[in-house]
Amino acid sequence: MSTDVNVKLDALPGLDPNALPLEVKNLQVEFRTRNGIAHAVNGVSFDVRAGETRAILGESGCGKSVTAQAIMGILDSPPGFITGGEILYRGVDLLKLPEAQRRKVRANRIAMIFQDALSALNPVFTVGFQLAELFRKHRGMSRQDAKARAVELLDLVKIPAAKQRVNDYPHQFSGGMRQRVMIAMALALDPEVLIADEPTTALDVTVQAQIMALLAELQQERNMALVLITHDMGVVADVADRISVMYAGRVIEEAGVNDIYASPAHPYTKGLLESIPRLDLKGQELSAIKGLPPALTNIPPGCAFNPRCRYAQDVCRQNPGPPLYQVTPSRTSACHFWKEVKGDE
Amino acid sequence: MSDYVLETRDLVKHFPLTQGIVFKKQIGAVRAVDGVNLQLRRGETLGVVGESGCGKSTLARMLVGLETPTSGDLFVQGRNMARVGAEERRRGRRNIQLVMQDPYTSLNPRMTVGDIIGEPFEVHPDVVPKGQRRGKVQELLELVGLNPDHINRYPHQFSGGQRQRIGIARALALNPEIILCDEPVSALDVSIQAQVINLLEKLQNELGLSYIFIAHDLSVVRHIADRVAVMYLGKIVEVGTEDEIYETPTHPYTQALLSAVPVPDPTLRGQRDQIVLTGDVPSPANPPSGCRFRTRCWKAQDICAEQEPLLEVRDKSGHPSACHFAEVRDVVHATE
Amino acid sequence: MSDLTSAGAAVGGAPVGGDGPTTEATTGGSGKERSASLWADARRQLVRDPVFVIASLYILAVGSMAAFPWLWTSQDPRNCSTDRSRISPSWEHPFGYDILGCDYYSHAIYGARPSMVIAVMATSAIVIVGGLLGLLAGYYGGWVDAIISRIMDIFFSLPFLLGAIVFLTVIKRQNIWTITMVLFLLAWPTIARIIRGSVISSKDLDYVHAAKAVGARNSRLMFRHILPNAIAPMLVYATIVLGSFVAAEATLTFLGVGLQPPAQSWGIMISVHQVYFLEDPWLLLFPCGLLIGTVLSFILMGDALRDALDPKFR
Amino acid sequence: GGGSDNDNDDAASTGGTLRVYNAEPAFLTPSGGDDEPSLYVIRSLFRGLVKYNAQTSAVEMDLAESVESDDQKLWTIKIKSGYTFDNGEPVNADAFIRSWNFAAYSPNAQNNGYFMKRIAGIKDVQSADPDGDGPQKAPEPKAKELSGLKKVDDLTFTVELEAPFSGFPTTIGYPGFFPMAEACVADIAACNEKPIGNGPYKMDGSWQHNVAINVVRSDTWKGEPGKPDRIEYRIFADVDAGYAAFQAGELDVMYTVPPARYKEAKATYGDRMYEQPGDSFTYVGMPLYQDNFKDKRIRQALSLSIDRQSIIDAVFDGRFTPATGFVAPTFEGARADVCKYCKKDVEKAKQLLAEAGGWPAGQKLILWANAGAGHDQWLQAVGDQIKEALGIDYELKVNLQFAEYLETADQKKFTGGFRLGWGPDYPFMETFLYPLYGTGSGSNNSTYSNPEFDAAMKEGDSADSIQAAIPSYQKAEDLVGEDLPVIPMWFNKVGALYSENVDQFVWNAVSDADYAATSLK
Amino acid sequence: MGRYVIRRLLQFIPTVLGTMFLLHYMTSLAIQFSGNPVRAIFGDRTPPPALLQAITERLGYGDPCLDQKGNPCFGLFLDRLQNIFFHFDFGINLRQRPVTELVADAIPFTLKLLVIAIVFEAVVGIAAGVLAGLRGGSFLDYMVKISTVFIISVPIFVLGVVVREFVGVKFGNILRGQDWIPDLISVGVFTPGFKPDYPFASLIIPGMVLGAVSLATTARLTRTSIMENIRADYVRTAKAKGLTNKRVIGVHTLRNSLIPVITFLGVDIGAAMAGAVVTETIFNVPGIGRLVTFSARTGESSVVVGVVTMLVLVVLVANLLVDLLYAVLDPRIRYE
Ligand SMILES: Nc1ncnc2c1ncn2[C@@H]1O[C@H](COP(=O)(O)OP(=O)(O)OP(=O)(O)O)[C@@H](O)[C@H]1O
Ligand SMILES: Nc1ncnc2c1ncn2[C@@H]1O[C@H](COP(=O)(O)OP(=O)(O)OP(=O)(O)O)[C@@H](O)[C@H]1O
Ligand SMILES: [Mg+2]
Ligand SMILES: [Mg+2]
Repeated sequence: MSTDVNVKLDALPGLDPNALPLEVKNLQVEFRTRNGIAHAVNGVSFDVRAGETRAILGESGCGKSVTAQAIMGILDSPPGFITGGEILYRGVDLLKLPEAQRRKVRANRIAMIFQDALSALNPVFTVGFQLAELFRKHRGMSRQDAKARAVELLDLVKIPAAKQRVNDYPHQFSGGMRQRVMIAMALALDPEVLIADEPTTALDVTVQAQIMALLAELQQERNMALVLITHDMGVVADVADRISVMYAGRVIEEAGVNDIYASPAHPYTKGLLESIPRLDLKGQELSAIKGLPPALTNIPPGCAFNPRCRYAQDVCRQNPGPPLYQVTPSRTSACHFWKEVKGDE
Repeated sequence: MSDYVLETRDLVKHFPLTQGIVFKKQIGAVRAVDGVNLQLRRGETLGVVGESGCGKSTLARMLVGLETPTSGDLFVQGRNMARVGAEERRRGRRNIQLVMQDPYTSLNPRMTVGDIIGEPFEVHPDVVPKGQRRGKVQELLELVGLNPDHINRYPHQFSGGQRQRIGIARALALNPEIILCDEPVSALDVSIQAQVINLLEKLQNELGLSYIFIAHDLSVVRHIADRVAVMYLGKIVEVGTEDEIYETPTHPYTQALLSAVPVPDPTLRGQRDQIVLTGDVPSPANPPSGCRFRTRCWKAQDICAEQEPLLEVRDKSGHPSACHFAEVRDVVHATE
Repeated sequence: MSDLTSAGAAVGGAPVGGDGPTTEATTGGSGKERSASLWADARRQLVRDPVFVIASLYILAVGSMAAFPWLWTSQDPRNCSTDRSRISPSWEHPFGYDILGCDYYSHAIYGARPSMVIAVMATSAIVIVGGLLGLLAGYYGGWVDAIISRIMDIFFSLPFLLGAIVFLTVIKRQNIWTITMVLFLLAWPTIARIIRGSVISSKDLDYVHAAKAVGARNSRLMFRHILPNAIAPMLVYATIVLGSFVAAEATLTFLGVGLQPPAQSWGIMISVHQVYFLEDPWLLLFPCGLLIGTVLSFILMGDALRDALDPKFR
Repeated sequence: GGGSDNDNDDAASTGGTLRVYNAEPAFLTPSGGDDEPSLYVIRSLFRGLVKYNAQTSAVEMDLAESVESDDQKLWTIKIKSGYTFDNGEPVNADAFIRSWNFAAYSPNAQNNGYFMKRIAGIKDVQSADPDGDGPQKAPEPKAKELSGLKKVDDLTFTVELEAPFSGFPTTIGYPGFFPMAEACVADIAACNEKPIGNGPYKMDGSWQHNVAINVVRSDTWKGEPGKPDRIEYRIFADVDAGYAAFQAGELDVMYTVPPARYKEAKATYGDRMYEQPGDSFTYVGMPLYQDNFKDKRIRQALSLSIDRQSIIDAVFDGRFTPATGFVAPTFEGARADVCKYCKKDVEKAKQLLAEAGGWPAGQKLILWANAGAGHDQWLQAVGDQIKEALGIDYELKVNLQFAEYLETADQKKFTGGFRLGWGPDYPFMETFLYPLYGTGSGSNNSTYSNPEFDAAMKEGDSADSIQAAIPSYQKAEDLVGEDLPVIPMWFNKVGALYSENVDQFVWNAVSDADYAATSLK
Repeated sequence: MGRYVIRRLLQFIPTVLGTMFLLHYMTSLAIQFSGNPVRAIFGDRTPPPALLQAITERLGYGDPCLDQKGNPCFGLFLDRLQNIFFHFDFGINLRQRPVTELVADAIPFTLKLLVIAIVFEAVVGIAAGVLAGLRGGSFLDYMVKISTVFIISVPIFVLGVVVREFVGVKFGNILRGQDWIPDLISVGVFTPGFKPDYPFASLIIPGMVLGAVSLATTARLTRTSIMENIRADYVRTAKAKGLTNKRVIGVHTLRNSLIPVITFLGVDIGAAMAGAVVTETIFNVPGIGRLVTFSARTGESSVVVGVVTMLVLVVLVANLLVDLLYAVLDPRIRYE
């Protein structure tokens, strides 16, 4: 469908069609603010295969969105700076590409859905304009053709009466529809990787179910790699294949979905799972993680989780923090005591 | 008089839609709350769930007296607050207090924690004599698990969960019997959310409070509530004990809602009977005739458009449901 | 340095000080907790901001000229002789002499008072009256708002200088008081609008509802919850207005409807001598410099204040 | 460098376009225009019975063949034949009678009705105020026409005055006495926008208000033709703006120099700045109706403490001539040092003040001026000097707008010295004396009244000729010089600038810059 | 939309009437207290009372209420309204010219000046603001800030005179000495004042001086607005769409950022009109500002009332247009 651009992209130096669609290695991002340097991402690594869903889990402020923005290359800079690591798209390090080529990768190869669809859509342009823009700028289509494609896309994401709605403004859509427009926009150029940054956090459960179902359907259809960023343990359990759990800018556990839920190998993951209200524990106190996440400008030495951790020992307070222990061949945990944590189960 | 600490009868709130240049005339109304009957017993927690925009907050605001009902009655400990004057209503607010959804916006950024929690005492000077107020505030701080030394701090120096505790302390200041929580944890992270829920439960045990707990997170409601009311477009469509609602929901909307809740257990993936609704919530200014859910309901028939189903017990499940075709459908498999 | 801190306190003190109990609570509480309100933070940031410090030092200097001119000069600005007309600056007479042979430096010092008094009084008046009306209109809405808004419209739609010319020609007694009054009359609607806008947007904030829910009365809601949070934009605007009023005083004199000689003000100095700026430029440069410095200082203070008060810029 | 770079290659051959500075005129009709900007335009569009010699200021016949009288009361005027208005109407006796009647008839509300005041029958064409203070609507005047104007034949008419006046021939050179066409009087508003003149120039297009008035040489004019082909009056609201335009080479003649730029202009333009003593008189009037000012020694003392030259140097860059008399030095009959008290002499001043019993202790000398015209500045200097010389503290009252100020003058409500000025209506000594100091005269704001003065004036008025009248007027001036009902300050100096394009610039002491006689290179 | 316009137009009525009455009362008071403006025509010469009265009556200052100090002259006001609204007759000035004609003469100049000023202010101000906003905290940002603030603090008449002397005269003369520079530039643009031969070119510099005052505010407003929007989520979306930087800024950021700027420019029309008073005097532009100043000084109440009323109408209409433009720029705003 988009041969001309594919030709250009194939010209990316070192592009290897057999390499993973996305691989992040030891990514580091910091924000240089007046109050000091905030280390928002401190060595995040993960990868995702075609057709697979990789979930990135973690509470608010742990650096999930920043990671996504770094991958897309849309970090606010200043104050944000990528200080290390690699972001590989099919073997090509995006961080080393010139801006013009990098731009071509966006939307064409790696696309993104944002957390809050209302603020992520430009309020002063029609939905149709914002969709058609992609075809006009990336595919050089005429206005009419692009508009026709926009309608097709709206149809694809199941917006009723797409032909009429294409000329509406974002505020005239309901929350769920806006999120569907976002999805349409992300899928427009048929990317290989889709990063969905909390696509349903702002939505009701019934609408969330609609959106997740839609995403799953489209992913399957196109064999896309999906990076799903969320803090909702329920959603992750429903759709993810593999999970990376983040804490204070770091991936602290990585595993297949069943492993994590069955036997978390990091105390933080464990704490998260335990603080979900559960029926069998009704009437009892929830087991909450005590304390607060650290400020990113002032991450405690050693394991960032140590002040809140019930397994913490002196070793946890020593720099450098725990390495990623290989729990099983397909699973890692950044806890000195992963065995205890897991064995506790 | 009933044994309910709080009871509403056909409580209605319509926000008028007006039109006109000089003389405005009403051309319609947003039926935010449209005939709600609720009962709250002493020491009980009533959960209210429903989609965004279904009127939960409006209901809450009416219950605490921030909004005057368009019609209907509202009894707080037997006194009909919908029929009293403004001054008495102001005073009557003592008995029923509100914890708001967003801990970031519900605290005045320019007041110290002490001033925020102490404000109720200044408004109702008879509750605590002037000299003892400060001590009382510190007591409250301690009660909600905050450091009493932080009395002079400002809200922005606290985290979300701590702020929510400040909100709770403010609500407790006047020794109310009822506390109304309007989505008190939805702005919080999972790990913090648990802390706040624990606190609320602890206070209920210690002080014998009655809660109305509004939320859209059904698992939280299930954890904390004794009874649950499900709202849809300004109406209660199903009400029952927590078990009745979760185990034997009879209203299609409740069923859809429950089935949509993601269960944090990957092993159940694909086994659940997930109902994905089509279409959006209709506008409360122009609700569908008859049953309001019929536009999204897979069971809808002609009668649903003609006749509004009453909230009554229809089948063996034994709890009221506002559906002509109410029947039990098991959508949630317990996690155990 | 101590002066500065108190200057910062004067600016920041308005809302917090108005909150009475805050200070009481601070003194009564455990001493080790440093209070860290928005205002206290702002103050701390302002004291560290060199632009703000320089600007407020300048304003302090000008303020003291206005309040205690005799501290700055021992000359009598009214002691003139045409024999000394337009003598250039020298050591004893740093600004030289003006046309009538009066000491220009002392004229400049004594001229600070009317300029500052007019600006400060007019600004306070618009802040108080405009603020109050804006608050009422915004809070109560309905017909209160309708009436206040219409009156606002009337004054607002009068172009500023034109209005001032008409009013002042009519009043024709052009002294400090009438000029203050005219500036006030024509400028209050802007502040009222600002306040009205921020009141409308803040009266539905959660914390206002929260206060209402514990039973607070209207006056409490207005003055304790809504106003302090609406006051920041007003304060910032007020500093800018203050500066523009200093300049307006000069412009009115230029147009012949402001203060007139033999009164002394910077405006008079500028407008009388502007025609000499090619021959004896210092006659224009000195008063202009003072005036520009003052206006600049006020605006920069307002800027710094806004940045300090806006958490986004932190 | 100033405006020295305007190219004017073709100007010399054609007579060229003369671009002159002007302010917005009030009216362009002879009956209406009485302000300087109006007069400048009117004088090029219209011509009257007489004109003034540029060098000597003497009266010369223009449209009139002769203006004669035996008793100085009944004047016979003969008009040269062959002159017409631009629209072809003849300029005859009717044209003058029509114009003068129109101006005098009060319902027409023409400003120059004022100048008809000497003609017999003036009372009857102006409605009397029924109750003396104006509110009711004024009744129709008794007559429509002045009884003193009689047509003898087409080119002859007689003018009867209310009282003998030897200076009458000098007065009729004033534009208020210029003729008007019938078509003009019939639609005065249209005529004001595009006057129908009878002079060397005619309108080119209509009056572009506040922008420009353009006139071109008229082909119907029979007299000596104007030198420039075309005169463009550029209108400025602000003299500084005009000066800037002159500097930028956009003007050829600037008939005035902004006070503050005088020095600079003189340095820049050197001999292209035309300077000459002027005839506008500035004085500080003394309210003789106030007790403090009744004693003439006090007035003399005040006058003696003022150093006029120093004020002129400081405030006006020396652009004025200190007044030592009461009549403009350019006028026939004017003498220096008529006023013995007009030179600073502090000793004498103190002595006179002491003789008069001193100034009442604790009282301030109040000095009045109208607002917004810059008078406050020199008045302040005057106050400073009096304060220094006599120790009398002063206070300025300078906040009245001109209208109210004049009403205060009319109602004799000044409480101290008041600044006023006087410009002559015609080049005849009388204009500086009777209107200001004659008993009951309109502009006698001091309420000076001296029978001897009045008698001397009457004697001059009925003298046989203009020259014969002068000694009597000089006698009257001496009386004023002793009594000092006003403290003379200064006479202006005219300063005009002209550009390099101008070949010869002509200035007429009476009618100011003469554009028609100014030639371009 | 139509309804909104009608409602706004109806709201004009009290505003305009109020303004007119205010002006009427002020000018009546002026006559009552400062005397008959006609007297000033004659200057030092005392006119015969009959003549004075005749002219006074002709000019409409003969109403007896003008002799009673403090009288609001309602009768006169009603007459005025009648004349204005039924006959479009605003009276005449001291020189016996109809006010409508005066305004008709003057308004084209002022409008031209305003257009130049607003365009200058918008183009340069927005450009400077965008540059400063994109590089917040940079040297450029600092320069823009300092220069704009400096312009605000110089009184406009000083600025005007300085520009006239140095740009119009001094610099202009240098240009005029150069043959290769076209007249339009050397004589037309760089002129010390308005010139009828170059009706547009000669207004450019005065217009820029007029626009300079608000230029600073425009730039600052744009800067803030850009800085806010550049961080907005939808800008991030635009970047994520792989659009060029130019398009991200020029299309997706600018339009949103301009909304507050446009509002300001609308309000500024009134201010610019006021500023024209000074600018027109200095640059000899025969516009409205000069007319009003002059009339106010000479006490020509009919002119003041008439002209200022018309100006107020212009300001109101301009504001209305801006509001409508606002709706075009921002589709979220709907006027009903
Ligand atoms: N533009 C920025 N300037 C300064 N700090 C920033 C900026 N953007 C993000 N941060 C910081 O980086 C950290 C990580 O933010 P991020 O948005 O990635 O969190 P998140 O995991 O996506 O949280 P959420 O679940 O709330 O979306 C936060 O502490 C935040 O304060
Ligand atoms: N003041 C008001 N004027 C007009 N309509 C209102 C007003 N307040 C609420 N509404 C409308 O009433 C309906 C119910 O609103 P409400 O805030 O009670 O919903 P909610 O159930 O609390 O939703 P959420 O979960 O999003 O908080 C909504 O459609 C809302 O638009
Ligand atoms: Mg995020
Ligand atoms: Mg709500």
